[in-house]
Amino acid sequence: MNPTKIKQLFTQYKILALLIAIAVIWAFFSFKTDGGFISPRNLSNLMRQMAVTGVVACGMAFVIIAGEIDLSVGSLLGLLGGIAAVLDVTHHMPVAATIAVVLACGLVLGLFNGWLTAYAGIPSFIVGLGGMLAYRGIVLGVTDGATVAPVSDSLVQLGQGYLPPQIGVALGVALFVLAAVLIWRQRVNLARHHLPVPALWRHGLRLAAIGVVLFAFVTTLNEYEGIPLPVLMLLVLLGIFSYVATQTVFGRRIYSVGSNMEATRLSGINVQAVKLWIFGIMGLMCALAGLLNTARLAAGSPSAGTSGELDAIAACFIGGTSMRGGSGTVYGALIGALVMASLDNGMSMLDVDTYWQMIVKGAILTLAVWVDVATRSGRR
Amino acid sequence: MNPTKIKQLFTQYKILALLIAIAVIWAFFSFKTDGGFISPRNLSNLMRQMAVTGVVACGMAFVIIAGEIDLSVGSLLGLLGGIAAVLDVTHHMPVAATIAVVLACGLVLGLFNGWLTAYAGIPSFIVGLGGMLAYRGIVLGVTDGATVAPVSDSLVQLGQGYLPPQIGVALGVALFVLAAVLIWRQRVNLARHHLPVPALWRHGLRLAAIGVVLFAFVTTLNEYEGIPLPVLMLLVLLGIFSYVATQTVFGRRIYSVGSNMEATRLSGINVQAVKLWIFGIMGLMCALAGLLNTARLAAGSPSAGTSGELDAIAACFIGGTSMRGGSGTVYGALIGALVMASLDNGMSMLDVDTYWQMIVKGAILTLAVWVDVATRSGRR
Amino acid sequence: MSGYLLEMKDIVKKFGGVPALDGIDLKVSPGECIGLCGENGAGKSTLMKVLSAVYPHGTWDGEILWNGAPLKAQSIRESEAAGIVIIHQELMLVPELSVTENLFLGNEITLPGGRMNYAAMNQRAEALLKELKLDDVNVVLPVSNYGGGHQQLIEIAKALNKNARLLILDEPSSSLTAAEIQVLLDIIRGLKAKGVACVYISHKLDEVEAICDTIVVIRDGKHIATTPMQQMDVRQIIAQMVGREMNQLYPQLERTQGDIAFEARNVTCYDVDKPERKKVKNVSFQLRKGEILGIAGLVGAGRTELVSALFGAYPGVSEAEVWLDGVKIDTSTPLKAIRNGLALVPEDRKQHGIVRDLDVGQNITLSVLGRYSRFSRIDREAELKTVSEEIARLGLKTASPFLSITSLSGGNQQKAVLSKMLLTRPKVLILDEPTRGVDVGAKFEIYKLMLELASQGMSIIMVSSELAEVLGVSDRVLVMGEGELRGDFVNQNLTQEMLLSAAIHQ
Amino acid sequence: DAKNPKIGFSIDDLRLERWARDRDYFVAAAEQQGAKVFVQSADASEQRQIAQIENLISRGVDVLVIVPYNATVLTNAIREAKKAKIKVISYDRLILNADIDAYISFDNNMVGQLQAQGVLAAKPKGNFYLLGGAPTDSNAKMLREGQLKVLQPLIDKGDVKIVGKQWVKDWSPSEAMSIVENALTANGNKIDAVVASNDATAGGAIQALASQKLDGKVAVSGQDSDLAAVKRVIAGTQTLTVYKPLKLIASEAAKLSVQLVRGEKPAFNAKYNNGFKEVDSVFLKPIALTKANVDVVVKDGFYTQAQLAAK
Ligand SMILES: Nc1ncnc2c1ncn2[C@@H]1O[C@H](COP(=O)(O)OP(=O)(O)OP(=O)(O)O)[C@@H](O)[C@H]1O
Ligand SMILES: Nc1ncnc2c1ncn2[C@@H]1O[C@H](COP(=O)(O)OP(=O)(O)OP(=O)(O)O)[C@@H](O)[C@H]1O
Ligand SMILES: O[C@@H]1[C@@H](O)[C@H](O)OC[C@H]1O
Ligand SMILES: [Mg+2]
Ligand SMILES: [Mg+2]
Repeated sequence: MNPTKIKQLFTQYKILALLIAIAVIWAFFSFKTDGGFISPRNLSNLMRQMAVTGVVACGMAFVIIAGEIDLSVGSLLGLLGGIAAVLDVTHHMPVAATIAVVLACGLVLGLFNGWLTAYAGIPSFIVGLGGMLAYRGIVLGVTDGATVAPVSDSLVQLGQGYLPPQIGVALGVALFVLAAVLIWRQRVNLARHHLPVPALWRHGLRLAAIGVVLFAFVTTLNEYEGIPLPVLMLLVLLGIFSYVATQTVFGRRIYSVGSNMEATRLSGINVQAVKLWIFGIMGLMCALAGLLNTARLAAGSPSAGTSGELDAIAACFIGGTSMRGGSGTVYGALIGALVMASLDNGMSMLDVDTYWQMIVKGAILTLAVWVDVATRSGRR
Repeated sequence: MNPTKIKQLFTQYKILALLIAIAVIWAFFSFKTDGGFISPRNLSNLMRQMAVTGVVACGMAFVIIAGEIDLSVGSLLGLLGGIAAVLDVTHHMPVAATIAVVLACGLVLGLFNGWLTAYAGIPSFIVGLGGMLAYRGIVLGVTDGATVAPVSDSLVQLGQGYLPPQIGVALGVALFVLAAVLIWRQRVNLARHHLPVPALWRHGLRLAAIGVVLFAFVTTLNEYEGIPLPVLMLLVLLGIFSYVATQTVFGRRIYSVGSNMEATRLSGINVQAVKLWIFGIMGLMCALAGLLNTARLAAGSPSAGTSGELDAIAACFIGGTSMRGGSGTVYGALIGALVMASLDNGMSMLDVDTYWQMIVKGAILTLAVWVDVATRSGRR
Repeated sequence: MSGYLLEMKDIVKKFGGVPALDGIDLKVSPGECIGLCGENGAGKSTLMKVLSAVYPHGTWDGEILWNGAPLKAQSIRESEAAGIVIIHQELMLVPELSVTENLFLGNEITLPGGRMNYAAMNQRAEALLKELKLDDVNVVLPVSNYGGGHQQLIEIAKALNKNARLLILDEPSSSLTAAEIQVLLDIIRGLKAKGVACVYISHKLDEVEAICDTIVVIRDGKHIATTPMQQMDVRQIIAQMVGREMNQLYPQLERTQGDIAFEARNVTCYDVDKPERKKVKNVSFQLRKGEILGIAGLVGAGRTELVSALFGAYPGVSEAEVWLDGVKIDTSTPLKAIRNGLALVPEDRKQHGIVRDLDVGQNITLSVLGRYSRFSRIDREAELKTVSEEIARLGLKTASPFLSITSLSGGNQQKAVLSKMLLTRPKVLILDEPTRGVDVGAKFEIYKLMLELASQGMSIIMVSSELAEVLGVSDRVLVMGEGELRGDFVNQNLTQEMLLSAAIHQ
Repeated sequence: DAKNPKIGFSIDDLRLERWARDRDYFVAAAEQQGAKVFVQSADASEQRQIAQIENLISRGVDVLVIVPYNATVLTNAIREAKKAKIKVISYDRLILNADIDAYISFDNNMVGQLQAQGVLAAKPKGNFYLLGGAPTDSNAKMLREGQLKVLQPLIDKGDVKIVGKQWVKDWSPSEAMSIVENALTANGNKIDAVVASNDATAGGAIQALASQKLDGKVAVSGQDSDLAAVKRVIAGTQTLTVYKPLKLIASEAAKLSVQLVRGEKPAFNAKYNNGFKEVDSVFLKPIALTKANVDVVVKDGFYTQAQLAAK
């Protein structure tokens, strides 16, 4: 294949560069740790470690696609996690009630951020900056600066529980069938609109690849303890968010607002309401992430989530979401989160000095995006 | 005055809202501390406390006006401050040489950031995120995690020294004369081009206001120990940056690149070179800020400058720099830095709980920008 | 009941205290087509934005009666609900969304649960585009796949998709070619027959003449005249617009041409997204000193790509060999191209022409600022002097050089961009659609300027979709089709039909 | 395995000077015992610390030695470790609410007392400012308790007035500096002593005092005997620093780890309740270091004379 062809390939499958990056990173670490890196246990760890960032990244992807940014999410997740801990530890609320209250708080606070951005007209960067301080302050106030612990077991389960292996297998099979159906429908649709339909073997190959990944995913995790609940949650969110983004009116409006807000407004769409709800969803995701985090820490810590916004934003950008809004995908963001978690995990397994870890991570972040930029076809 | 008139006034003098905000904040704190807040000594403190952020904000203003962002500045200033400390403490370099070396390093690292953004085409957000990690890693490597102290007296002087009172007075007078000359020249120019010249009393009033502020500034600081060197440095930078922004070809290009990069490129301007140098200047400012910080702490601390980027960015936005690039001023950024430093200082004088401090600061940030947004005349 | 569908009475709209509309009246009956005419900046678009609630009720003074009842729409949604649909002067499409999604933006057909009913929408979209004879557009592809002309038609389709009782078309044809304009006019005729009223704004007055029943002329925000079309012709419209008689549309100037000055060899451009596809295929041509070369072709023929490749501005991969005065020159970036004597006035003024945050004067001197500076310090005096001269030379209408460029009307913005490039004193000036959206008076000025420059020895390349204009000012005409050069004519006894058939046939 | 145990050492934050030394001493001592050490630093982030502990577990270490950033959030991570039959030692800072096998530290309450006593020796009465440690650090609370134990009687008597107290996030010097600057202003410089909880924060405080030319006039405490701090003690700008022989704690901890793995019985000298159980503990004795006895650190081999003399 000549360079132009390769470039074309990368342009067409934007995610390819990232997948290759992950493959290289994983191969490297596995080699260096004598396979320790890809041991079921470590992969299970790795995915649980990325769950909190992943959940936030889902919401952040929408925010960024809509041309905004939210810097308050780290503090907000800290606050909501703190509230969860206080409700659980201090008020002994049943877990279901705790979850409901926290989600409601998340939604309200998210909508408040959204209102400030969309209706009061304050740039979201500032709203985020203000929220970052204010919400962190409220956490400190709510928890009185102390870590709230110990959290009840049923809440902890949320972060540390596993899906029974059989259900995991069933899930894997169901996902494979779903993928097959979707690919089939795509072929039918392409044909109907007289667009070139890729050769059958191509799609077959893709489906096979999906099958292999799913199989590896389920069996590996089952070999340890099963699919961790946070990872399951991430999968469910991925499904919901991808569906909303590609199939619903609301989802399409997110892209439209981010791509050309003026045109969207002039098409009679209430862009303010769209933005409001995007931030509302972001708030919900912060609530989920906060719950997960508290469950994982088994405590509500006043510093939880610090600089979580940067991780989520970086995940989105690494995953190909455009800085200018209007384009991006949720799965990209999750893969971005996976890249970063892999780096953290791998280097910590290799016992690299912290300062080297930071240098390497910084360098790889930049490099990953650079590869992405450079392989996209010849735009200057 | 009817609302429209007031709006017009605010639109015309964008900085007015901010100045009023500062006045309100100062009045409030002075009242609460029985005048302690506006004591010469505290004002001197206040300004020294804002110096590091202010220096970074100067550079950041250019970066943001050019439509980019730099998240690495906190770590970079930590690194450069660390280098300064090591050169001074471990290698006993003369101060002048230390300064020269650190400035050179700052320039080189800044240009490197710029090269990645402008020539390698990596979005500056990512370059900054990577740099934030990598530079902090290098600081840790360079200082081996230890605080490097004690820094030599001559370096400390840079952060803690004062200008002799007489020179301060002379400076004040010189600035006043300069202002008078500039206003006069503006009038002459307007008249020559048959453009409406504002009534003499308006300009007179403005000059009088400048005079009063300068007088208050110099006498207040002299009443304590004189103008602090870091504050002097800030003034000099303000002068240089404002001059560059408004009077030079390079400055004009910064605005042009930020406002419409494509059109600027098509006008035959080397936009990449412009960006490169903007980041170079940012690096220089980080070097200055790092030196100041090390001088102030009399030590190179591996955690110096952490989250300094957020302060600088917030200062720019509070000061009216547009998020989308293309407009903004350096004096606005400095006033923004002053607003934040005032809040920090005032609340810590009142011994407000940390969490209240954060909440209030977050709220006021948002509020300040909201007032700014709301008073600008209706967008439609 | 007055029988009018719409009555606008005494509309006043101010921007920062300055009136853009100063007491305008407009009456429209069902099935009537109003031609709204006026120079650039007269207030046409502003009036229509008032009507369509882009500027909501309360941000302007006056009264709007809709079917005899007051209309106080607060949002575009409300005015659309009443049946007022507008096609904006600036393209208002969302590049990342598909053609279908754009056509239905704000109007989506949904399944239960807010799901997009793509099947239904795609079908309807295809039908709509067929009506507009846009068979080559694939409705499921992103709209950014299509060029300016197609996008404009898609924009029109989007408006047709809404149930309009009054359709406002604000310069719908600025990037359409003759054939497409005919389709558009036919569609408007069909709508009129169904009782739909129209307001048609265009600087191409022959279209106005062809389709409108009544001509409303405004100047400087004031109402000048309302006249039935039967009592008017194009000349009279122009006279009302500019306030004086204009007896010719294309200026004449005796000129002589020199030797070959400029040569482009083997220009090839590859598609940005599909690098294997060529958008311009091996085009070569020559240009004499003092010659004006028109480049005509259907929309999407690759003319913009050709000229941007010559100027080093093509966003994708391109190859070009450029010779000036017998020397091969490097034009791989706009900077080098300008240094070597080329200048390009781009097609897309908003994206590639003006710099929004700079004022009029600063826009004009952007390319040559170095000339007015010593040690990088700008000599404001010298700069302002040049700016004033330029404003006078081009007849650029602005209250002051310190106004924001965005406050100028489109035609005047165009002049500012032109002036910016002229200041670089190019040997070869490339103009891509230089008069798009420019009023007749200003067009005349621009043509005159081109002729003067040519007579002083400048070579000019003008890309234009208006065949009349190409024939009116060029010495020679190149015709492009599907990225190829399909004809090279000396402009003598040349007709629009000859150019068209060259563009279509191999 | 028991002969060459693998030790995971998870440190809060290498940006604080003392931990780098702890690491070096610990690694040296452990390797002498035939063990291999994997070191991780969490840079003051609890999420990262948990992830790193998990990673250490999956690498199959035999024993974990942890300096927690946040004492309260490691319950799950430690439960995982226990499931994998890994011994856990809490190093210097006590991990709360978790099933740990041992706690080794200096008596932090005692450190606090030494700090207060040292300051009182220089300023028996007057206005005192309490500059606390990181609010996430369990030691910070213990230190404050110790300080108050000494100060409270004098406060009640009216000899000592507390004019303010703040915690300093992540033990950050620059934050300490601003706090003290503003405290000085608010009190019109009428502060006689700053009870700083460690040397990093003391450094910030002294810099704030220096700009008021009060350095050396106001009593300031500290701990860790950071090089910079010892130099300040010699120069007279810091009243005392509490010297905690890091080599001792590090080598004791290394010994302890190896013993636990080998199933030997370590010599504990106390029990301490961490909210989950009575933890077997080893407490070491801190030493107050003033100008008078500063040579202790040299005798101990903690610093060389040349290091202290270097300007
Ligand atoms: N948002 C705005 N702010 C300030 N002035 C404006 C604004 N919009 C339009 N104007 C001014 O109002 C006047 C009328 O502009 P308008 O766009 O209606 O002209 P037009 O007749 O549509 O011209 P063209 O033929 O060039 O499209 C112009 O002088 C323009 O500068
Ligand atoms: N600046 C640009 N950046 C990216 N793509 C562009 C740009 N300009 C034009 N295109 C693409 O070029 C294609 C054709 O555009 P357009 O219809 O303007 O064609 P053209 O060749 O310029 O037509 P004409 O011959 O009418 O000038 C479209 O696919 C459009 O997206
Ligand atoms: O030695 C101190 C330690 O005990 C504490 O936990 O953290 C700060 C250090 O200075
Ligand atoms: Mg218009
Ligand atoms: Mg074109």
